[in-house]
Amino acid sequence: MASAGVAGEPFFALPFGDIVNYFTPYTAVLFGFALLFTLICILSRPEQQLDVVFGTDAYYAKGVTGKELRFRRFMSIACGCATMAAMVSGDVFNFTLFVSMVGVCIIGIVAAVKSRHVLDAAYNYGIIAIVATIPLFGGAAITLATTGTLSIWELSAMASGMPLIAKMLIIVGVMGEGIAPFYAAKAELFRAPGAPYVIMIHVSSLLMFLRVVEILLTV
Amino acid sequence: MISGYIIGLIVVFAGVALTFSAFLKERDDVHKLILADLTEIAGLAIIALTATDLAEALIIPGLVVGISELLAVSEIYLTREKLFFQPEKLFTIEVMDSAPGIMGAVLVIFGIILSGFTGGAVAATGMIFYFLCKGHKERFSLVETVSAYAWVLWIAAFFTFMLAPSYWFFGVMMAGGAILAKVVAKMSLIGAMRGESNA
Amino acid sequence: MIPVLVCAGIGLYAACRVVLEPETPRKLLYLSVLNFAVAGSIVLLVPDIMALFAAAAYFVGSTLESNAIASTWAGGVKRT
Amino acid sequence: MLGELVNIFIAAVLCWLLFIVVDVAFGLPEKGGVSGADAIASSVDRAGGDLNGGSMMGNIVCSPDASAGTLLAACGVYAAGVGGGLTAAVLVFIGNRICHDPGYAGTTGAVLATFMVYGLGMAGITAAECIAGMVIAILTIQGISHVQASRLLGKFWGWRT
Amino acid sequence: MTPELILGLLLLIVGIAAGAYPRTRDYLDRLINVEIAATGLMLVLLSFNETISLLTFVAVTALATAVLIRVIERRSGI
Amino acid sequence: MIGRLSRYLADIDNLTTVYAVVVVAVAAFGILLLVVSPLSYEEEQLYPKSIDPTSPLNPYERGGDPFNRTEVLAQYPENSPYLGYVTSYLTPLSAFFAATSPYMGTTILTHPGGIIDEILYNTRGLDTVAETSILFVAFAIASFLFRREEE
Amino acid sequence: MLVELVIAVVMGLLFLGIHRKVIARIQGRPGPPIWQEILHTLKFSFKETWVPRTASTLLYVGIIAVAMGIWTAALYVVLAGGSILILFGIYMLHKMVEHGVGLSPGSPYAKFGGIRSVISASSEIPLFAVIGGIYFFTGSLMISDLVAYQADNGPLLLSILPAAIAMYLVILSKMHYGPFSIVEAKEIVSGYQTEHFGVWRAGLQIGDAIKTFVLLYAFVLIFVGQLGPVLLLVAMLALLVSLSFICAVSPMLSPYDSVTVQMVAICILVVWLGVLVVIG
Amino acid sequence: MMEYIIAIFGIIALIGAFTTYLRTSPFDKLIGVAIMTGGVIPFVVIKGYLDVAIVIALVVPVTTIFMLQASRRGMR
Repeated sequence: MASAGVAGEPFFALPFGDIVNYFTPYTAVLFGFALLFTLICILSRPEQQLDVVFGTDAYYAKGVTGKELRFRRFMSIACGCATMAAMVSGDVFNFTLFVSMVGVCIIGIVAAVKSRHVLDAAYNYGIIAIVATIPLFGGAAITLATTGTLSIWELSAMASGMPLIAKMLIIVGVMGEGIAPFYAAKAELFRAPGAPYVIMIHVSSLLMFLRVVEILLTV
Repeated sequence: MISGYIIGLIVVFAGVALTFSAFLKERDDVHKLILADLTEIAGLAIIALTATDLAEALIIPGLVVGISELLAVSEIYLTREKLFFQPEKLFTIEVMDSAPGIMGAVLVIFGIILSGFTGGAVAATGMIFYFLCKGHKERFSLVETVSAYAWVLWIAAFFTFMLAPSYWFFGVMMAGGAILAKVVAKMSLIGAMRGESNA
Repeated sequence: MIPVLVCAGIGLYAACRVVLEPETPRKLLYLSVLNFAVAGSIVLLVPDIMALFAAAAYFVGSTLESNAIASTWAGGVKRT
Repeated sequence: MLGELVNIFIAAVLCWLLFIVVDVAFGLPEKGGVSGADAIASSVDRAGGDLNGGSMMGNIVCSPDASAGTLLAACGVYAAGVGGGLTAAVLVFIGNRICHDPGYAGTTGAVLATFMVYGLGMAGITAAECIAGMVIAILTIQGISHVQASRLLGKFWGWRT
Repeated sequence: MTPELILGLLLLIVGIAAGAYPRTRDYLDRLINVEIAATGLMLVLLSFNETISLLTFVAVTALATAVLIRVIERRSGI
Repeated sequence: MIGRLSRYLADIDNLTTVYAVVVVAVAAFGILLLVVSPLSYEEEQLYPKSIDPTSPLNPYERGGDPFNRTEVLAQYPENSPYLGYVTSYLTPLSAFFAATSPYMGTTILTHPGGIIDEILYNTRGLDTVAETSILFVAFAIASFLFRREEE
Repeated sequence: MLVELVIAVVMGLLFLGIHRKVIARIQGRPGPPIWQEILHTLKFSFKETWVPRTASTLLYVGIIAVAMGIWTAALYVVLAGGSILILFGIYMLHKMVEHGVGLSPGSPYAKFGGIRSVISASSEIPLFAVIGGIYFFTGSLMISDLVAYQADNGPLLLSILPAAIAMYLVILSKMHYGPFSIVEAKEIVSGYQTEHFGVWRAGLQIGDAIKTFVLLYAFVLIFVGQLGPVLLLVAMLALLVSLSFICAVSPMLSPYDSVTVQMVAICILVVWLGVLVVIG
Repeated sequence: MMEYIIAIFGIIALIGAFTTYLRTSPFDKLIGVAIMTGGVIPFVVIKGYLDVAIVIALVVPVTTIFMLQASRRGMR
């Protein structure tokens, strides 16, 4: 069972075959937060972004409407679902899969924006998201090969646990999908209109990071 | 005594380092995309070295993630650069008239026999080859709808396994068929997206 | 075992000739020898009807490949 | 050991004769079937060979002709007897369709070769040796000297017309 | 260490070197070099008898090629 | 110095470079670690492979009769009450292949049934859900962009 | 339970007032009275309030509840001796409040605040290495365990100084007028809070107050240990005054520089901690 | 005997790989890929996975044709 020192006792487990999702106080808090923001995404209408035309007093409103609105809402809901699943996942590989799914969804949230600047950031972020899957899956695979299991419960009960190199790989992977020194792309992505959806980008990567810290301290 | 696993791992790590070192100097966006494809290969090798059935079950999701991200990012690239024009059909070779039918049929039939994601990928290769050579006007939304329903079917199959395990047989058939349909539909649209306008 | 060795040896020879040949279309001639050699070895290595299919698939596939390369090199069919 | 090598040599000669005869009879040297075959022919021609011989070599590269038929028929007989040989003929036909070729030479060659290999089996030369022989036979045409081979083939074509 | 594994790792590293540092800066050049690495991985998978993954990988490589070719084609404007 | 560093990090075009530096460093460290103190390969794996070259189902022969259980080493067997049923099942078509030729193992076991389907659909079904969802999402992005440019 | 909450709010607002006062005095200004922030909050609560027409309504309003909710939760976590991982989780989630508040009104000024908050987020990630260090030294992350550990082994402040400095930096980056507070910098009007006024602003103030209180309290608990009420208050005040001093004398850094400085500083601390781990 | 055969095909595959790397014309490179495939397929066959060999043999030309589509501009 997960050690109580890091995230509290697990109080509820949801098994899907070999993949057991569990809720500790910590993961439950994160799950709740992801759920809250997903609900906001579903229910809220996007804001109308006002832009000042430089050098004049004029300003205009950029709205998010029609097809684009529906598409981006769908993407942010998918992103929220993936985040929720990653929060409670009790399996290393499953976690990495959901992290990559968050990466794809983040690209999707801003892909519909027509601004070249935002698309440029999305493209660079996308490249990072692709290559970040290598450290992620690599870390999970090395864990499997050297310990013979992927379940976080089993790993935390083990004396040796996850090898150092696997931990490093996973953290580098999550860094790539998420934040850390690669904030430039995120900041540019944030310039896109559509507040509830854009915020989902950061909600998911922050939560992802919080979760991976817990995993790495546990195993 | 150093085992084969360690040797393999060292070689693959060297490969990963080598691929990423190419990123250091690369400024061209398309080159970056191709390099990302290359890194996928190096990454899969790490999983492959584990050599159990489970490792194999992990490679397949890894492959899917790679190809789907590649698809999305390449499309973003095209949108960003506004490269919308259709390539003109200036050029053909004889085999492009004769081969696609038979090769496509063989691959698709084999893919249907295989079923699951593997079969979907094989059949999709056949379909893309066909569309690429013949050029095809396609009902885009119809195919998308089919694949969306296939996705729903697969989710239903998953819950069959989890909630009513005694119907496992039903679940296997549904899952295999649904993923096949889904993957074929999605991937073959690449071929359609490449070809002539489907307006 | 002698026939397989003969086939493999010829394959190696053909591969070397392909590498040494400077002109693209004539590389394809040597390549076809390699195809013959490999297709032969496939069947000789596994005497089964499936091997026949494999050999045929390989042979047809590589012939198609050569055909495509040669035709593209020649500039394809000029359409009006 | 030595006997095996002699058998391979005999098989090579017989296969060589068979596929040359069939190919020439079906007019392969006349012109290239596809643009790629023409390109190869002109390349051989430029190197000092014969254009018709080059066309035939190009056609061998670009689609399964009688030589491929012979090889696959030998493979078929080796794997599954006469039935295998006829299966191979069907496969060669399909291959021809894929490669934009009418496909009469290959199929005819495969059918004839099936019976020849079967007959040679009676005479003590196994199908495996026939496969090796066929590979040697194709080597002599495509793999030693293009110039000489194309001139030789051109001469055969000259006899026919 | 079976011969397939050795050959596979060799091809993998050669292919990665080729893909990472191609001789010309042509897109196609690099893309074809990637194929070498793919063949190497194919052999690695083969040496561990992971044939279903092998099948999937072969097909997916072809799909990825199609996707990338589409980008290259439009990029170079043919 | 700090100003230059922060300007460099702030440029999105340098993102891949920065990431590549990190990964190369980690990989180099990994090689070093592996050479100095090699990891040991754990022999007790889940879902181990057993190769039986003579079986027509090679390399996926895991035993068992159709509609019956076979032994599969899963992580939490108690969560999958029908574990082993999929592994041992062969569709009629696959049974026909298996009886016909010993060289069709992969085809047979990729057809519904077999150990990989057991893992992918049953014990680790959530992986496949995630995987297909990723494909779904990625494709939705691509087709949305594609169709928008058509209009 | 409610009593603690009220105390935390009042104390937090008071702390903010003291913060302003100290800065003003150091800079040779008279400064506002220390209960100014309490009055502010009360005043805002009774002002006329509406939602801007361009705003995304639900997010605009909901984010206030989130701001108050997460810090209330953090308060109870600290009081109950819960995991500091949860505390830091909530600290990170506060970023979301800044983004939400900044992006939801649709105003470009607020948006700049939100974007800066994204930039600054990356500097706090390495902190988790610090948490790892604490975990390595004490074997637990529950605050109650840490308190017990310090009762036995003396304050952690001395044994793992780098971790303490790192947390100090974290608190500093959240104080107003500090060198790292790019999010609330005055050059972008009121930063992310620009478009929230009236009751909404009062809510944000309350959240801020609880945040200040919780962070100071947690610092004392984690690195000094359990103290009596008076001593605790003194320790928190001392901490606050030292923070105000730094805020008063240091210049504001440009956004990207601020992040880089923080990151470099924390990386140095992490290396230091690593050295400690290796020696220990 | 078998080891010689394996060695020969391994060498063929390596020759193909290096040709692919060292040539610069796309046609020559694709011919290199074809040589490499020819060297690799016997390995699959020796292991006894003939169905896999069939698929590889069919998919590789398809990939080549995809690539040729992009190389048509650079005809000589």
